[in-house]
Amino acid sequence: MALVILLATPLLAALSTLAVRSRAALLEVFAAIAAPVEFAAAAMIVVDVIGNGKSEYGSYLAVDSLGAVVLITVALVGLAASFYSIGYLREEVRKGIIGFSRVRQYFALLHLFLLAMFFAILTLSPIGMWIAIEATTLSTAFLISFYNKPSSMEAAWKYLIINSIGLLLGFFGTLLFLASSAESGMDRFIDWGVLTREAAGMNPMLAKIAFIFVLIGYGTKVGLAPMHTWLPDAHSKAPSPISALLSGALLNVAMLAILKFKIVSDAAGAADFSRNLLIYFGVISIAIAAFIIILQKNYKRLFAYSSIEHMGIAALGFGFGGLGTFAALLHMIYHSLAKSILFFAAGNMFVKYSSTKIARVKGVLTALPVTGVVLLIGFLAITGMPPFGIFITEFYILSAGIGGHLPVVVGVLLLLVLVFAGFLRHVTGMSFSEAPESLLSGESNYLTLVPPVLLVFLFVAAGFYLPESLNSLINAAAALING
Amino acid sequence: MTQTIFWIIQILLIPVLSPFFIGATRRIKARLQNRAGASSFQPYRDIWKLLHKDEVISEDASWLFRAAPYLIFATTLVIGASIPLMSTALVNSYTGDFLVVVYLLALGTFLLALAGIDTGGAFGGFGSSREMLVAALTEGGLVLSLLTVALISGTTNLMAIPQSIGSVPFSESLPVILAFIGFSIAMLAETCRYPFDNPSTHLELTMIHEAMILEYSGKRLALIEWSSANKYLIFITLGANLFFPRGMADSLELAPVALALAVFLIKVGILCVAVALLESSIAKLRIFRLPDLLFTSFVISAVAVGLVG
Amino acid sequence: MDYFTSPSVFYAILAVFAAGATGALAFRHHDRAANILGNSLAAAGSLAGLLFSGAVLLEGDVPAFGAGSSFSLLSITFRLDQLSAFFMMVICLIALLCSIYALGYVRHYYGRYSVGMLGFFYNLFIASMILVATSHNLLFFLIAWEVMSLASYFLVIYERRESASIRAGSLYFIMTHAGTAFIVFAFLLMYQATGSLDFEAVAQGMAGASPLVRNAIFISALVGFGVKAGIIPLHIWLPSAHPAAPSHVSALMSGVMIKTGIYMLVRISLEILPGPFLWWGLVLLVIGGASSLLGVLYALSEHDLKRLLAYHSIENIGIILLGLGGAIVFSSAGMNSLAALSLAAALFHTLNHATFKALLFLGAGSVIAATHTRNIEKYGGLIKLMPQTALFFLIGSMAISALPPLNGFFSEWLTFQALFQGVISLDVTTKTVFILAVGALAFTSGLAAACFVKAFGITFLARPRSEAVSRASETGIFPRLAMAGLSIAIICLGLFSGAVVRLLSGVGGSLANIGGAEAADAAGFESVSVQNGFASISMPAVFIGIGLAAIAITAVVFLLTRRRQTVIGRTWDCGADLTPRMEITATGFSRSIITVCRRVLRPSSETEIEYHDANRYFPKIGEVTMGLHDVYRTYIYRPLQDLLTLLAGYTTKVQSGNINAYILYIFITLIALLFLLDLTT
Amino acid sequence: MSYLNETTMLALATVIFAAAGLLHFTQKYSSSIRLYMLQSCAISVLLIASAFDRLTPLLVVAITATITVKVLIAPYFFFGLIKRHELKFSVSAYLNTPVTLVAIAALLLLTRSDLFSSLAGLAAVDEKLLRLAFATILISLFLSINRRGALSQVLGILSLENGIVAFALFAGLEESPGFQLGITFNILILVVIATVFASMIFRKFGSLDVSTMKKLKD
Repeated sequence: MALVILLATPLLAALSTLAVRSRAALLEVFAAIAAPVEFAAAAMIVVDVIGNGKSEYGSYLAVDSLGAVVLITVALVGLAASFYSIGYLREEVRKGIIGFSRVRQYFALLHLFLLAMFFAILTLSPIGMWIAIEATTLSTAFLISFYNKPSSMEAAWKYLIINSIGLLLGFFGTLLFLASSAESGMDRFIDWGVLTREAAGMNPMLAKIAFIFVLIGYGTKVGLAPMHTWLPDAHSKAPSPISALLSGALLNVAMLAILKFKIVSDAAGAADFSRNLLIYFGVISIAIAAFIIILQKNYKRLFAYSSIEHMGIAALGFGFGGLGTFAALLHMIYHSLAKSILFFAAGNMFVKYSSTKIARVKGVLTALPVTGVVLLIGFLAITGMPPFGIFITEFYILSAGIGGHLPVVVGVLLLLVLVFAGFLRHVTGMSFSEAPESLLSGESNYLTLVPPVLLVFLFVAAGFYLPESLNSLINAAAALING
Repeated sequence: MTQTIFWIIQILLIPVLSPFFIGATRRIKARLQNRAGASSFQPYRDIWKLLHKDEVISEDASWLFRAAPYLIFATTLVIGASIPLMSTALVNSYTGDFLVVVYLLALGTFLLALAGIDTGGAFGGFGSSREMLVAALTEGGLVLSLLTVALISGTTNLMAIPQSIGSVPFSESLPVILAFIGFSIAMLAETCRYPFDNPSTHLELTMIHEAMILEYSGKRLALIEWSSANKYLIFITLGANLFFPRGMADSLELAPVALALAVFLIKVGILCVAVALLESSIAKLRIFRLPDLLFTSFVISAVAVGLVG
Repeated sequence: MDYFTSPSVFYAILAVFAAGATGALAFRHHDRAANILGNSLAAAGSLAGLLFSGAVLLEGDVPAFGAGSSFSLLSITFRLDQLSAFFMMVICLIALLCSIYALGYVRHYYGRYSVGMLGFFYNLFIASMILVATSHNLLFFLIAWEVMSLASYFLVIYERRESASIRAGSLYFIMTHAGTAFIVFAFLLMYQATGSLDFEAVAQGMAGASPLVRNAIFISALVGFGVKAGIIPLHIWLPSAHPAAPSHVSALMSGVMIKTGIYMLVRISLEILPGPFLWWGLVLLVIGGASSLLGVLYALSEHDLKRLLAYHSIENIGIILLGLGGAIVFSSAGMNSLAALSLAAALFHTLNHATFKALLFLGAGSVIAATHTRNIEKYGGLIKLMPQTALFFLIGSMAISALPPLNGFFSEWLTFQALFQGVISLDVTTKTVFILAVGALAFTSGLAAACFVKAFGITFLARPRSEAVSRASETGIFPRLAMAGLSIAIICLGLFSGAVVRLLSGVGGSLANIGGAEAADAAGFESVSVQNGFASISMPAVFIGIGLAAIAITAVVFLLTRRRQTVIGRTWDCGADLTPRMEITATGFSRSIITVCRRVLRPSSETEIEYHDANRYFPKIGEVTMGLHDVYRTYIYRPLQDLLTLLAGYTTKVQSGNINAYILYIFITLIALLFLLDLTT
Repeated sequence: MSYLNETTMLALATVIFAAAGLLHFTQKYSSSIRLYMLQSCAISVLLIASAFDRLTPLLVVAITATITVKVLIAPYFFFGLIKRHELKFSVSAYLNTPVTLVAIAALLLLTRSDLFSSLAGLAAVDEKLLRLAFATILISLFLSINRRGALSQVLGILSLENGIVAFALFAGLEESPGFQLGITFNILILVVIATVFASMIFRKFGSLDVSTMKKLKD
């Protein structure tokens, strides 16, 4: 039942948002009601999965432990981003940058975006998942072009075209997988379970080709280099809460698709192949992101490249397998939290400084005392400084690879130092310097502060203490992937 | 009882004899230069005279300036009690380690250099600077040359070294000879002799030691002069007894010790002649040539250590 | 006493620091309260830690204790064996006195910077160092290690409105993080070889590891911990980071934090890795010799008091490494008692350096607080304005210059003795390294003495060289108390060196690769003798000897001259009016030594002259800036940075902005993967 | 599929492939759009033929919707776009005609290689058909790379989608009508959004040339 609520709520919220004619407060109310309801539903589903191994509704919707892990991140980031959006948009309206219709458009698309992501996780069909993920592209395209400036148009166009092409390739790969199942019977509803069961009889060569297409296709959405090119543009031009959702939720959903296909292709006897591919893409993503981060001039792009890097690390973990899979899943959760924190901080900085250029932002700690601290913590967290959780997951992932992939581990260790150095340079430049004289110091709006601060607490706590239930959930998910 | 007497002799010998050997060196030098020269006992008179004069102390000087001469003199006394003079049977296992001696000397240099800076004059500072340059670069050669004889005799205790050096056959004495060369260079540097320093100059361009003590007068100058005399004798003694230990007594009987003392005086005398000869025959080196010489000392001593065993 | 060395006491100590940290943070709007709360709790925690670790050293090891965590590889476990207890003792001893100092010292930050934040990170810093020294799980160690780096980073950039502090902090943080990458790699290799991350299990499991793995672990550990310890050429962060922090933090960083690198090098090379290889020790000897010599030479050319002290830390780490390198060589040759001697020397110097370097930094802090400059060319005559600080600084200077009868002399003596043993008992090639190490150590101590004549002389003696300095006044009661405490520690460590050697012999002997050997034949109060009487020394005798001789000669001279007068006069300067500008400068003092070593130091000088007239006959102002070429930056770090920037530039071109190119990437990847598939099957 | 003989199917496949190939060479927007319509018509024939033996009301709706979107709505939007902005000639390509031809030939050859024998093994009818459909996919992708015009890129994507559908049909794959509707809906939205964006790009940048959008670098 929770599954239906989870899908119905954002749909209803989207419809009611569209129905609003003039009262902006109503839009906020809908968002403020929908988000907690979705979160509660998601929580119920996750609890159900922890208890029973899976949670299903009818024969079309179901969540297994792997889906639950991703669902946690989507629901959490969705909740935080919804509330943050309210505060953020108020600031933008106050500054006169946008009007009522844009706010309505924003919230409607936000609800649709969440709906698409929830559906992608919940649906049992590979085709359904494809449709949902393509729907995320379409629903966010207008959010990325939200500010209607030439550069945001550019970002949105690139986002739309590259992702459409990527996803069509992924669709082709999906069809190739389905083709082998289809041989055994027409007109059936083919879900992941069927696909996996029948993959054993699949031609391994075909499975490999199919996996290449799927990996490139969904990898585009995940932001694996060299298909990542849209990501920094889109993340930097979207309003910050949307950037947080893109980085913290959408990338995970796309990764979920890859993982599900990995399970299928592993069953078809292409396990080594898929792992190696994930390692290649992981390393390339980390390397490209690391080098670009050093010279980055724009803080939102900086965070976007960091997302590429972290998706690369997660891919590496899945590629290494074993303990690495567990760590990669946990890494995705931590990354969602940390990256949302950073993008929320970025939003506050953007509201204050009206620029996303690193050189223009000075003295954040003085001008925005809370955001400054959040930014620093986010920076330390995202670059894998202990005592934050990402350090541990990175250590785990590398420890899984040290046996078989020594050069990769060495290279990644050095690249991570590079990322750290780049981040440190940029963040210290923004945080510690003197704020411009003309700037009034002080935070703007409690709604733009509470979500990041709460996430910081949650993140720090999660780095120290992982509840046993969550631990077993992730372990179960890892077991699914490792086969 | 005899032990106590010998210890008193051991402690007093260096301060009592040192002015004489300074005077003797000067006199030999004078004779070599066809001058009559002052008596060998002149330094005693100088010290006595200085002790009976009033003293002028700079208004800028601190307690360090006042205390330094006493402390420096004290270090030479302790060193005097730690080096082999007459009998190898007299052993000081407390302060007899050669590193203690080397570092006590460094302590004296350190205090003197600080005292040189303390008065705020233009001379004291550069004297200290040069002194520390020379002292720092001497250290390597000094430690390694002493290490050579220490390794041969299997102990770093200076008072125990002569015994076994004496029994080294000539065919195996190459390390000892090399070490002696290294030591000699270090000695000349440490005692402010040619070619490092001119002990009798007050020429701004060349002086090292004298520049530091320029502000001293009266009793403190007496102590400083006396200390440097002690230091000179200490080095001569080390050279004589560590590298040419023949003639040292190996018991604490009165007769052999008396004989050993006589031999000791002769050996020291010979070395003083050697120093005087050297000082009369070579020119003082430019300060930036000194490091070459000191590194030579270091290399020779290092080779000597390498040849041991 | 058993109840005192129980885990709960240990937790309580950590809790005190936690209270100090949170207390300071909570009162961050009341500078005074934050100061008192933060620093007095830090002092209390350190005192308790000192007693605790001392009790462990006397009573014996505390076996591993602690709890697991949510993560399978991570366990929050501690173990206090002798080595850990020793380092914890060093940490707590210095932290105690630094905290007392801070009570008075941080007052001058009131209203300028947040004292609460300082207290928070300061407590965190001390606690994390204790965790580093006591953690029993490699992953937990890493966390503590990085928290230590993090806390110290925030302390370095404490004066955050100074851009130099930020730059120094960034360099430090990047270097230490790069070092951590190497440490992580070493730990990963250990994990790979043993399947565990607990020190004990790793140490047992490493027995089966191949020589290649062991060598790889050693090298990466050396690089990783070498960065923290500040060995040359990985030292570049140290001279800028240590001075940037508040002085009591500099004292902790220089005195203690860099020693945590030594701690792990000892632990890895002499306990965790079985049977060290000869070349490890030789490498350490070479690095140690180079670091000590170069460190002191760089110190000589510094005019910034705190940077000068920071370079001396590099020098002293070099000396410690000489001892450690010797210990590894001896251990690899199976000469356990020599290894014990050598290690005792290294550990003793570790302790000694902590005391005198902390004292010197605290003294420097007082001087800087009183004069508001770090440039020693501006100082002078402070011995009259700050007599007690001057005395303490002098004691520290003498100790670091290895002058008897203070503690620095004894540990160098011990190091020398260990190196001598290497010259005696090893084959020709190895022996050569030891001879050179002896030479390096000898020159180092000579140069250190020269450097501290300069540092002390220019700072405290003669006349004040600037207006600001002549208005300086003695520092507060807490700082003086702390410095007095450290001075007493220096004297006592020298005087009671026999007892300390006995203690350290036990610490070293507890390590697997030393196997319980004793460092010294006999180590009592009256004398210490090593290697069957090869050498012996009595620190009390040196002390008393000098004292008695000085008293005697003073008495004699007094009796002889009691009727003579002492007149106060002007310093003679050839009849000219003496001004402070005639005094020797720090630059001038060290210039001759720098000129001698110009091949190594690469001195530079820039001359700028302003003229009165167009023909340039009559100079108005001449200015000569003397410095050193930074060869490490020029030849190592700058090229590396350039290379990375170049690569980054190329990589940036990937993101060309052209959407057609972007689609092409996807297309090429697709085709390439399909071909790859063809190739592999 | 049994309603079509192999020759017809080959002819349809050739039309689909040829349309994709010709899209590379058209100069006018109108002819590009018409080529796409032609391709979509061929797909429609295939779709209807494949569904003929299992017609259900939902399937009819789905197929009708698909055909409507592809053959009518998408071209309608595109024609609207060029009419509104009075566009006539497409923006130039990166490669000139001969080189483009060589590239297409190379891609065609690639699809003939053994590399894809396992792909071709999926064929329900003739593996030549599958290889042609696959070539269409690659060539359409290449179209999006080679052309600077925003509209051409969208046409490339749609042609790519047509290629995939053709491949699926030749391989004997059918999706359930619900999903078919979903996919079609997605395509529709894509067309709408792309047209709106293209229009906005024209307004902001003065042309449909996407290679002028290079502000977002690094």
